[in-house]
Amino acid sequence: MTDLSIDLGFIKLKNPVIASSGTFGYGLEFAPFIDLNKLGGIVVKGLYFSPRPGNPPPRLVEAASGLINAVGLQGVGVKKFSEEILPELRKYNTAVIVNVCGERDEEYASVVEFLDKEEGISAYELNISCPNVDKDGVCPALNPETTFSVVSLVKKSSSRPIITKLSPNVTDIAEIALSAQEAGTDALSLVNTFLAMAVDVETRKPVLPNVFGGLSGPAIKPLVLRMVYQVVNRVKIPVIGIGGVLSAKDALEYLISGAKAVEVGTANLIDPEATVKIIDGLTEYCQKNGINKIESIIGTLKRS
Amino acid sequence: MTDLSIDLGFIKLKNPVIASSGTFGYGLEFAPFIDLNKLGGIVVKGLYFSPRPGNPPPRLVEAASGLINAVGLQGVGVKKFSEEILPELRKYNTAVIVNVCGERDEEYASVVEFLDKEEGISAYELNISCPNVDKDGVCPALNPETTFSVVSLVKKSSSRPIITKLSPNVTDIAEIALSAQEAGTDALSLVNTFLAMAVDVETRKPVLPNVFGGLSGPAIKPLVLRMVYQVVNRVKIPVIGIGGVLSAKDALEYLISGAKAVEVGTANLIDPEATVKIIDGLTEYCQKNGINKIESIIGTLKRS
Amino acid sequence: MIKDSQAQIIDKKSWNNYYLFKLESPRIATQAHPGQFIMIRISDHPYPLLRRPFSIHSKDEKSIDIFFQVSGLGTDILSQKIVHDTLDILGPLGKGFQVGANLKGKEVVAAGGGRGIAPLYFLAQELSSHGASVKVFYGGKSLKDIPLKEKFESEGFDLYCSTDDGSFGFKGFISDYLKAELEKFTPSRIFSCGPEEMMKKIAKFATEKDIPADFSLESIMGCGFGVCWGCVKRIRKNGEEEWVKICEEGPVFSSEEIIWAEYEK
Amino acid sequence: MIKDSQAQIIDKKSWNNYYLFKLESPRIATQAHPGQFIMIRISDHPYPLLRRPFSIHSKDEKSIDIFFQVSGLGTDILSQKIVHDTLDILGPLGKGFQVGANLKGKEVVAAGGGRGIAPLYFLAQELSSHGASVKVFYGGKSLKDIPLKEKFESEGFDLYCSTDDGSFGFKGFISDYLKAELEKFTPSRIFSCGPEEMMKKIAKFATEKDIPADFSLESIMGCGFGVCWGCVKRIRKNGEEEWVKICEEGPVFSSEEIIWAEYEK
Ligand SMILES: Cc1cc2nc3c(=O)[nH]c(=O)nc-3n(C[C@H](O)[C@H](O)[C@H](O)COP(=O)(O)OP(=O)(O)OC[C@H]3O[C@@H](n4cnc5c(N)ncnc54)[C@H](O)[C@@H]3O)c2cc1C
Ligand SMILES: Cc1cc2nc3c(=O)[nH]c(=O)nc-3n(C[C@H](O)[C@H](O)[C@H](O)COP(=O)(O)OP(=O)(O)OC[C@H]3O[C@@H](n4cnc5c(N)ncnc54)[C@H](O)[C@@H]3O)c2cc1C
Ligand SMILES: Cc1cc2nc3c(=O)[nH]c(=O)nc-3n(C[C@H](O)[C@H](O)[C@H](O)COP(=O)(O)O)c2cc1C
Ligand SMILES: Cc1cc2nc3c(=O)[nH]c(=O)nc-3n(C[C@H](O)[C@H](O)[C@H](O)COP(=O)(O)O)c2cc1C
Ligand code: FES
Ligand code: FES
Repeated sequence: MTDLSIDLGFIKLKNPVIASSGTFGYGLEFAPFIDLNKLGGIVVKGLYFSPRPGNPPPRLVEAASGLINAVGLQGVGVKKFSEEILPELRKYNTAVIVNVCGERDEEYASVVEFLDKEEGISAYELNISCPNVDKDGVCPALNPETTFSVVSLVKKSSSRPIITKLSPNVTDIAEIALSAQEAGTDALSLVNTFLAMAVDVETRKPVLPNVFGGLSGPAIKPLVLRMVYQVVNRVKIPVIGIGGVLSAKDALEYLISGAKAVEVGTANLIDPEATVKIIDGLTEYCQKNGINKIESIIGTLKRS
Repeated sequence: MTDLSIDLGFIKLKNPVIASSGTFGYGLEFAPFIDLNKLGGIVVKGLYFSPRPGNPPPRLVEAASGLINAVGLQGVGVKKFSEEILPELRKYNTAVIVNVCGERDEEYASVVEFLDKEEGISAYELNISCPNVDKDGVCPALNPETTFSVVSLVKKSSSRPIITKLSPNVTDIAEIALSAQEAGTDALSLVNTFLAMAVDVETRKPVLPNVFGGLSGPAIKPLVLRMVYQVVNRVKIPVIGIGGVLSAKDALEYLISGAKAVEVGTANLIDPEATVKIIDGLTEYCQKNGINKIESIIGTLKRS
Repeated sequence: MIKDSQAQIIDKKSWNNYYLFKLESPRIATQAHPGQFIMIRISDHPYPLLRRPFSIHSKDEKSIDIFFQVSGLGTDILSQKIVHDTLDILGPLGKGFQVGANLKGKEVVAAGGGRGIAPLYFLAQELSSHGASVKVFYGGKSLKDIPLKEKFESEGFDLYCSTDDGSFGFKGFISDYLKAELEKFTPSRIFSCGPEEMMKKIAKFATEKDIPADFSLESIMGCGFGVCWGCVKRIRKNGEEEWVKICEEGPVFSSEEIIWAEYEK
Repeated sequence: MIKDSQAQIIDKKSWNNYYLFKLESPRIATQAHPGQFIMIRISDHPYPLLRRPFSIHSKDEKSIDIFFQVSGLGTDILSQKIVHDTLDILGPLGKGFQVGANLKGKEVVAAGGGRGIAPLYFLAQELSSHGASVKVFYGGKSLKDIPLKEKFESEGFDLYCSTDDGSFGFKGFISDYLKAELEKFTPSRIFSCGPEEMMKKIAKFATEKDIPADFSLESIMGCGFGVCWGCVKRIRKNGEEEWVKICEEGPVFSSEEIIWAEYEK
């Protein structure tokens, strides 16, 4: 029997495969396709304190092996989430992680304070890295000071572990990671989408009314893998890799490079069974390679 | 007759399609496939002062709609280039641009000083952005000060126009662009490759002995397009877009977003006729849309 | 909502740029209603990346048909698939048209243009089987853009065709033809699918004449099952306007729910 | 060096994982020499992105053959192409084997393993036509991995087969078989293509026995025509070691030029 479980220190996951925010709805939508109990965890769609309208359409445009989205965090807000969705999600035996958003530091704190009263949440993932809210893609995770500020405030306000989700749109992601670590985050997840753009050459307009959107999918994997590797070598806290994980092989690249777990995003849209297939693929790899505990391969990248 | 010519201020190009450095050899290798006289320009492989061995193989690994390379600027050096290659290149009627490399600022300057004595070069492209030389991908273009320093020194040493080639691996590329402009560069080309990585999950080793390499190709286009758009709105000098241009449509996205020209890289490897096909495609687009002068569409992106 | 990763193409027909595929997928067929759609994975590889949505054009016990027009890369690749190839599909998705017993004996209109005709065949059959009398309005640019003409005729539907160039039937847009015909009769309901311009015109005169009308909207879809918030359109719900996921709550909405001003060019 | 974007597959054979395609491309065929290769574009789309290199397996006036093994995504997609499909190819590329008149009447060896046999058929034909007497050593894991056995036999080549599992011929590696046979005769030259381990062993005993030997190397290729510096291997040239582009100056190098220490696992 292969042991796929992962100990993040503050939570133990059944396996290192977590569904990523914004690509897995509130989780329940996947119940017709897969057994949610099989997942390492579920990060639900980003929540602001109040319901949020999101951006005008078109919100999506396909790129080469990638997807550019400008959804802009449309969501139901904490109240409806707690009353209508969380009770359903609680029925499943998997780690539920809430992706927390805010326009100012205080809003992040108030989301966390509100949800702290509810049962059935394993951790918060601080979304300080969404490129689709501010017109120019600006977000707290672009800067070590603003990162420190929001993370330390939320950490104070929360009784639960905090995972800080970083942005790839920076020169030195390890610097931001260290700043989040210093501010007390329990883990890091990297990354959110890459600031991107597409032009319709017939109308000569940006395809997305927002001009910019965030690129996700296989196209970004080589870049994120590099970032994960850069960060794990600098921080002490667990790192979760997010970007272009479509297969067990992709997940393994992240684990071997030092990520303790991965989040699966765009793959869910293409194949609602993706997470479960990746989990099965990890078991297969371990069995083929005589690995009893998947934790034993984390960060084992050999340097020649 | 469609006029595809582009005036960069310091040179006039036949058309906005330039072959990019490192993917077009020294140019002559393409003569069996295409008429080099048709090109807007050719940027030759990066040149250090002395011949340079480059990195150990494997140097390439394919990614989703992209290529990761760690060639590491293997090249013949200025002497052999001037004696053996430039005389051949001079026979063609296209702008020859030399991609200039250096380990320190002074080496960039000495390459330029050496080449200044030779006829038949239209401009220098300062490669301050190669991620494959330093082990951690560090290069002058990651920082406004180091950018300023090398650009201003080379500008002083050169009798020819300077195009500074920027790195995408930064938080705020416009900041670096402004710094290069202040240092006196005549134009900007963006971008060089994105710092990337791939892991062989069977051997658990990095695929590239260098660990990191640079990602190019269609995968990066949405990111570079965004950067070009961010930069053209901030600088006064011409900007050349480089990244994932495979078709006339890709080139048009850049031109409409404000680039005065594009460089075509990885596409040359896949299809040695790529540049010429793109030029033909631009003519076709102009004819279909009643555009007499391609310059008239540059930077015409409509904001609704 | 079922994932069938092995739906075999058991029949294929084509006319120029238009294709009709019969896909064997008994479980999806059983559940399908008119106006619902499926999401098809075009490639095993991440290019093109996203699935593409197609209306259910008709069904029998064990299979569903799709009717599509090549509009870009994905539909181009799809059009090259051959009989015996299998497709990975999700469906049936969305809510579809409301076809109730209340339409029994009533006169109704199904109006479609171009590829928008796709869901209306299934709808027209279902309406007939509920005892409604259906007039089908079918428009295209030219005769070659109304390839399902014979199919509707042979099924005995009351068919009204138009072509923009006058190569067959009424010369002009199908919306204009319908508008003209509405001088002669007043249907209980209009169902429509097609280009936004066409639907907008129909909505306008349907509202003026107080005829209830339902429209099937299109949108770029990331998932098709409500998890990405990519496909929204502005919809009026309980008096408020909001961005509604058309994959989940649509793709069919009534004339009053749709904010037609959104479709200004 | 020609780009032929319309090389039609005019014949296709397959054995398990191995495929033989005949590609109509008269201009490339005319110029081709043994040991040269072509670069094939696998997809019209950027996935997979790069062309893939394949040795020229044989030729006639108007066509060339390739023989390949499915080793990954690109070769998998390629293997699904059918007769009448066209491929976009570049070739002939590289320098290939030196087959001179000086080998007339001499005994030579062509030794290949797995897909490495591909260029040796063309080579053996050419050597024969230059009057050399060729012994072909052909190894594979198992009988099913030496599908060209009959082809070499029917052409009258002196064929020596080995399989790792002993299912046919000599039991063991082809390099061991060749080594054993070299007790009985001494060829003027050895030509070889196959796994690095195999070529390394052959180089070792060829050097010990002072038999000149040439090897065809493989490498990941970005372009195949010398412009990307992606395919280099460490090569001894005029006494100096440097990274040499194998697409341009190879893929064939002599035993002394190759730095065998580079191929340690
Ligand atoms: C609910 C629904 C049902 C549909 N049913 C049918 C049908 O039965 N028959 C049919 O021919 N078409 C149908 N469509 C449209 C069809 O999905 C698109 O034509 C197809 O996705 C285009 O994919 P492509 O890769 O060929 O084009 P692309 O190369 O992706 O794009 C080409 C053009 O099509 C547009 N487009 C891309 N995706 C969509 C999309 N999801 N919806 C609308 N336009 C899009 C693009 O903006 C672009 O202008 C339906 C769309 C929806 C939303
Ligand atoms: C000059 C030359 C001639 C060749 N001739 C033949 C031939 O005649 N028949 C034949 O079957 N094969 C030949 N090969 C090998 C063939 O090119 C590779 O098997 C093929 O490119 C793999 O592509 P893929 O997409 O299937 O595999 P991928 O999915 O890209 O990779 C699968 C495995 O193949 C390796 N690989 C990828 N590209 C190459 C490459 N260019 N060369 C070697 N290994 C590679 C990868 O590292 C990986 O281990 C030749 C290679 C070279 C360099
Ligand atoms: C449609 C869409 C919506 C997203 N919404 C959110 C969100 O609400 N909160 C968040 O932190 N990340 C969001 N993301 C980012 C993903 O969680 C993930 O970080 C990113 O897509 C990269 O992973 P991938 O390549 O596997 O998709 C969204 C991504 C997509 C494609
Ligand atoms: C194999 C390879 C070698 C390269 N060598 C150089 C170089 O010598 N100098 C340089 O400035 N850029 C070099 N580049 C970067 C390209 O010029 C270009 O900036 C990059 O590939 C992005 O464009 P593309 O997506 O069109 O390939 C190289 C790129 C590749 C793929
Ligand atoms: S397409 Fe994803 S929510 Fe509608
Ligand atoms: S493959 Fe590009 S130089 Fe050899």
